[in-house]
Amino acid sequence: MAANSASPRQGQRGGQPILEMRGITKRFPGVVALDGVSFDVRAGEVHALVGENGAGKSTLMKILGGAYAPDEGTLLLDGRPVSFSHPWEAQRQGISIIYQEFNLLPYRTVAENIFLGREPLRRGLVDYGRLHRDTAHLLARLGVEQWIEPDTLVKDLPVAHQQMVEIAKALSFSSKVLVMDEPTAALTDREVDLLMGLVRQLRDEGLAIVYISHRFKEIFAIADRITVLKDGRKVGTVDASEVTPDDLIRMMIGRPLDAFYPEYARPEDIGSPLLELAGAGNDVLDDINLTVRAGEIVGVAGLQGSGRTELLRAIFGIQPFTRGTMRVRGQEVRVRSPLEAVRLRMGFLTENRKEEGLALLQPVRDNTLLVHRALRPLLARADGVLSVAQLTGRVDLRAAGLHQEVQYLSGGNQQKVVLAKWLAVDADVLLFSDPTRGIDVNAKAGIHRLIRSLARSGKAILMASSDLPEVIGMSDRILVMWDGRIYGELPAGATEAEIMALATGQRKGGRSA
Amino acid sequence: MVRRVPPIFVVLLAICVWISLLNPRFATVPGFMSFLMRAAPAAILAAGQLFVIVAGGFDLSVGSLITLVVLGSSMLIDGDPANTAWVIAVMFLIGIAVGVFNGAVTSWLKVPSFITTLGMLVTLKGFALLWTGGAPRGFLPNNFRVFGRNRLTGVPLLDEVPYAVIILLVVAVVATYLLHRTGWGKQLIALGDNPRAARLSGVPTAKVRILAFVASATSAVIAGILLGGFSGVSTNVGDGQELGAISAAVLGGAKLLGGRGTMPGAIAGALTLQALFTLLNLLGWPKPLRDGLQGVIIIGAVAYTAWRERRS
Amino acid sequence: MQRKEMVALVLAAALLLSAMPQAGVAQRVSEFWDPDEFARQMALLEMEPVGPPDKPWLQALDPTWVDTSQYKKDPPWTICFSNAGLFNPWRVVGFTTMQAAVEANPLIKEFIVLDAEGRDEKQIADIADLVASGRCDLLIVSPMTTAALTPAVERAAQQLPVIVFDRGVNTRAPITFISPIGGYAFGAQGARFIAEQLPNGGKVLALRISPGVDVLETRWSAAERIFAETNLEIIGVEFTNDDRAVAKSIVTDYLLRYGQIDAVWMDAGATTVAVLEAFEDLGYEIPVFTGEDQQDVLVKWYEEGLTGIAPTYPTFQWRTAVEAAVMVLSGQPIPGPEWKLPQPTITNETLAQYLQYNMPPQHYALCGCEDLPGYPQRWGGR
Amino acid sequence: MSGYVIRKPGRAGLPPAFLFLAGAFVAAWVLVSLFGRGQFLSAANISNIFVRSVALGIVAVGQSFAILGGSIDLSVAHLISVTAVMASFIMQGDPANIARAIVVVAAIGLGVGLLNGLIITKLRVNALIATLGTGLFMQGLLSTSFQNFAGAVAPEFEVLAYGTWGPVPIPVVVLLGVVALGALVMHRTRFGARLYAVGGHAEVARLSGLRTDRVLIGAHIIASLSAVLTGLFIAARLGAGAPWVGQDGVYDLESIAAVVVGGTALAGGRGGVLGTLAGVLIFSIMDSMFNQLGTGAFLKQVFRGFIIIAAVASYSVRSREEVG
Repeated sequence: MAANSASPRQGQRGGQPILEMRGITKRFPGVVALDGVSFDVRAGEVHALVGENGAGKSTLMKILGGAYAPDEGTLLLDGRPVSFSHPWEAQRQGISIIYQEFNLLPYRTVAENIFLGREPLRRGLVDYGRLHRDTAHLLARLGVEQWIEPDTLVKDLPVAHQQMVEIAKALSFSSKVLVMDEPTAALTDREVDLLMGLVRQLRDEGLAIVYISHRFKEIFAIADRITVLKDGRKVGTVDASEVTPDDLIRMMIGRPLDAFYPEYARPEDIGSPLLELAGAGNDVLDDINLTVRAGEIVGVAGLQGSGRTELLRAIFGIQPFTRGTMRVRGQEVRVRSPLEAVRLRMGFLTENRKEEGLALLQPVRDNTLLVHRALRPLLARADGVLSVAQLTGRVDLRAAGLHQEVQYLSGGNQQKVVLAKWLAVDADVLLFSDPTRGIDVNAKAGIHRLIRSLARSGKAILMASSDLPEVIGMSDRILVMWDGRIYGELPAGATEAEIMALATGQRKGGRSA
Repeated sequence: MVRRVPPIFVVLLAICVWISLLNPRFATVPGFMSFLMRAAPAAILAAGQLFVIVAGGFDLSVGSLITLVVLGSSMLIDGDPANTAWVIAVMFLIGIAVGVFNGAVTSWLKVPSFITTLGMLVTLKGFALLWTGGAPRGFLPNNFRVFGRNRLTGVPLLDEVPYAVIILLVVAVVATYLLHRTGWGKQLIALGDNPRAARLSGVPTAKVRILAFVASATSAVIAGILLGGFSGVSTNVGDGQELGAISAAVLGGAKLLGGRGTMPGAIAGALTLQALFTLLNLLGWPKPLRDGLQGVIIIGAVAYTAWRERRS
Repeated sequence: MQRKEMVALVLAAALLLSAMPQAGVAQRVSEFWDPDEFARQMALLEMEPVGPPDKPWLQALDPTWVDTSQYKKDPPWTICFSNAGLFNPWRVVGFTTMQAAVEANPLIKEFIVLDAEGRDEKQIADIADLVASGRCDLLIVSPMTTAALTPAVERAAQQLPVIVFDRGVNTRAPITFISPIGGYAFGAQGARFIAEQLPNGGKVLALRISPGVDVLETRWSAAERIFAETNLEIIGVEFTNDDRAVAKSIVTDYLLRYGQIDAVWMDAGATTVAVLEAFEDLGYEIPVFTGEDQQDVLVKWYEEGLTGIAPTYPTFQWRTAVEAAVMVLSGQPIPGPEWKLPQPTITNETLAQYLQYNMPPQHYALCGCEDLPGYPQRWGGR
Repeated sequence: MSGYVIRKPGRAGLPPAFLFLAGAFVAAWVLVSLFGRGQFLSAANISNIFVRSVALGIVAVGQSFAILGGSIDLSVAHLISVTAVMASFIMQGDPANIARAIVVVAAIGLGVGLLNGLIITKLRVNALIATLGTGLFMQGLLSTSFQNFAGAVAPEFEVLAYGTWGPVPIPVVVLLGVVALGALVMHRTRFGARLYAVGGHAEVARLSGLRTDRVLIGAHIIASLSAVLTGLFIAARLGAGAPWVGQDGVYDLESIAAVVVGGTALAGGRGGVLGTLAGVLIFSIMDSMFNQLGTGAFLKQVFRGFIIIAAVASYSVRSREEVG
């Protein structure tokens, strides 16, 4: 199908946009997520949407999909103004979206997920035969039929296959507009190629496609136009043929990449090993060997499902290691629960700050002191002696006061509260997983500086991230994972290409500085 | 803690003023004391229930535990005042055991507390009746009943204060301290707000939760002693108390499934329900209609809270 | 803003609460009122029973006899019993007596009991179970509610000899229905006593256990008639659910609302002491009251020199049911289709003879159990 | 990754609760044979076990829908009382009124279900509080208006409770019919698929374009209608309805217990009505067993509570999530 991709694009290029978003503004408590953004897409075109994490891409697409209502601005579909108060309205109008977070029901089958709410009927009842056939058909079209059975429960599928189910689900709508929000985040190169072919095919069939990705390679391979968002504002829309990746980067971050990240560790910063793993593994990880020293930031890169986040969760005792040895500050330890990790003065911060980091209804103060309290006798007085103001000052928290509920803080400030929580107990082995995901650019830089200053102050930091520039910009060493193992190690300043080669299992080993 | 005055206090005050207009005796010290005395078991129970509710759970077993305490006490004491002290101690031990069981099954076997305590509601009532053969046996001597029935005399300014009111006051102060001023209380609220975050912050979730159920069960034992004292032995003394306690906590601004709730609010919620029933009684409402109105009121209170939260 | 909202809400609530009419409390004519039966019971009260004078549970008032020779069967027998439940002390004392009476009789080899836990629905299934088991020589039923159990008892009576006691059924299918004189007599005695004791315009509070049970409904409907003929003021009729805490709260509510109550009429004695305590605890004189033959009532009444009356609904009828079953299976004629047992009334004059300080507070003086094996420990006595 | 668990939808295997059911059955059989009196395996006894299951079974099927959708319905017991009273009050023993009575109580059920659903979805009131509130309200109105058995059902109507169809009691046919219909709706209709989605993850369902509010309201209407059917059955069984029949049967908590013992997750999204049937039958087998063993009702209650906890623990114990 990829063979006839010399497509008749010219005909549609000048065509009317099938979908137009004008002056979209969306505010969340403490942050303007989108500020007057306009965007359009035409039938038979792939329009890439790029921007740093937190630039507003996902919010824009959630508005398009009816999941959020915009505060200002209008949506035009085929030139007619529309407004969606609920996702089903957007769907009915022919807009389908593959969201970044998985939107599948783990305890339902692939087929039931794909045709959720639109199951084929015969005499009023769900026609499981046809449901099965239609699903098989769709999976075949994606070229994944040998891996994914229509009747498998989604929870039993590996992450990459779940992503393919998401794509199949979006395709099943036969919509006019298809939005793909980072569809390749969990895919191997082979699967990415497959997807690219499919996107071209759909485009040629006249679909309007909005394609969101961090990967320039994909963008330049399939996009006709590119719109760049930054800090919730639109920087511009350009023809893909008229720009280079460097141009895009400049548009996205507004300054050269190296100015954006703090300096790497100096040799004098590095101290003794605080965290060591040897031959560690569990049901998803195997043969993990690593050392993190005081003062250094060790990055962990890898595709979704590579074991990158699972590694941190294992170290922190959430899904503990079942074999191998682990040493903290030279002492051999076993960590079977987060409480044990906390007692060893380890800290954990994830991108899911709302699910895993914060008690949203509680004030800044109680969140900051949560770990501190967990380590003290239960009936000890709640306030203790810690100066919360000092801690929040140290992370440069911007809040209306220590009594403000954290649900009303911006993402960056929420993440700072999580950090302050660990500083309160003087944790010196810090595990970060996508620490800046969903945070606006300025706050992001602030958090990066903070992480580096923590390292400087003698903390050992293990940072997993899906954001390659972040891994490259922050890490003093980079571990690359694939299939539950550490596939190689790269020195500071490795290139994206080097990382990806390891992360997709094409190469093994790595290089030293 | 919440800075502004929770609406429940305004409502409570309004109802109390209204009752006083209809029945001036209510506004006198003895009148108000006897109101507090009757509300004390429910208020204590609501205070205990709040520990579990803020942690994201329910304790439906308290009603049956009350029945067990009343029936068991009368069985064991059997009218002999010399037995009262150790029997009360045994009752507290039973309460603690029930609380530990509820909390442990919920934490370690992952049975939702609604189900765990529903099971205990059935089991404890069955056990109490099995023990006594289905009807009250023995009887409660005066030195047991004094807590729920009598008054402390010679109190300056107030003259007479029912023991139940003193106990309520002590429970209220201790419970408020525990929930709002200790690390445990704060961890409990964080656990109810976001269990995953609490666990990842090192909160010993099982221990914290088990203690909440122990607190709730202990409050049921106290309420049982007061109720048994107030009116003597009966087999259905605890029936439905659990729903009353949950309603009271919710009226007081607690959020079901956890993360929000204040002790003064929950106690005020229980007092408000009691005041409302007193008011409706004075207005001549028949009992079934009073219960019916309670239904409307708790829906209204929760809907109002939800609406206010969405708006802000 | 918020304060305004609150005020508006409170005002709206106030309007609503006051405007709400005292809905639905209009008294309907009780479907349980039967003037002929009332007259008959009042007559029975005056009558001398036939039967052994020292065994009131074998006495009968104005009996007619039914022939039971067709049910004669060789012993030993299996007797089955469908019990409505053991939800109050009266039933527990009665059931204990019943079990002891069974044990005392060597001709009964097995006594199968199903407890309906107070649910009509379960008792219907229980009776079906017992009939289907094919093991019962005779079935005793103590029905939960009259109307609901009638069809089940009718069905059972087609296959087995059936004896019903306590609460009745609306059918003549059972061989006999054992009960004391009845609810009209019970209710009327208390009401008449109150009417005699109180001045004109006296305030009376009536407390009932629960609606829908014939033996209780008749008590109130008789009392209601009698009160209607006086100029006493009935300030309320409430259901206590047989719960002392509820009873005490209700009385406290009424005392707060009316400031004075001159008499409390009760359709049973289980909550009597709690009711009297409500007066004590608020510092009121204990008024004229009606009770029953529980020891706690009798003791308080006696020791504090109160003014009261205690009609009884003797627990010895549970023993009568067993004796009747034995008579039927032996082919002896028994009183039927109604077996009216005597129903003594305890008054201030006769009170002393019913006091049994060795028995527990919830023991009924008229248990008819003193000669049975295990007395008094089996009933909780010393 | 060696082979996925393959599940054929629409022909879903028997839920694990049937294992417990089989266990309970065998245990009861053995115990009754050893220590009891009477025949556990007799046709009459088996038939009785089913008849005992009817009232709870029907309402538990409806409760399954509410719980599967991540909600709960505490108002069913009160609705059962309302239905039983209204049905017999309207019928007044006259067969000509049967149709009218059924229409009226069905309309009441529809209204109550709709009201519950609207309060939960539109006013965002926690389902527990919402249905507790509507239940109290209904009971208040009912108990104010009726203090006793009201009217009588028509004798013809009692067929629903006492009739037989060949050797099979009609109530059992009705119960099995309701379960079959419930299973059909749950597993073979779009509504059923949507309900699983809403209960499994409401936000995923919403983003997948489902109108989750409507689905939840639908589930509550089903729960209420099944309560109405139980109310009609009880009225037929007792010959009339009284305002306490629902509460005395504790149909609210018992139906929830039956549903979760049957393997439906209290949080929603997993389970089904077949499991619920198993849960109800387990309770009935216990009733029958304890009857035949001659132990009292109270010991049974003690066991019953533990069985609820143990059954749910067996489903939940491997979960890693925190539960509250």
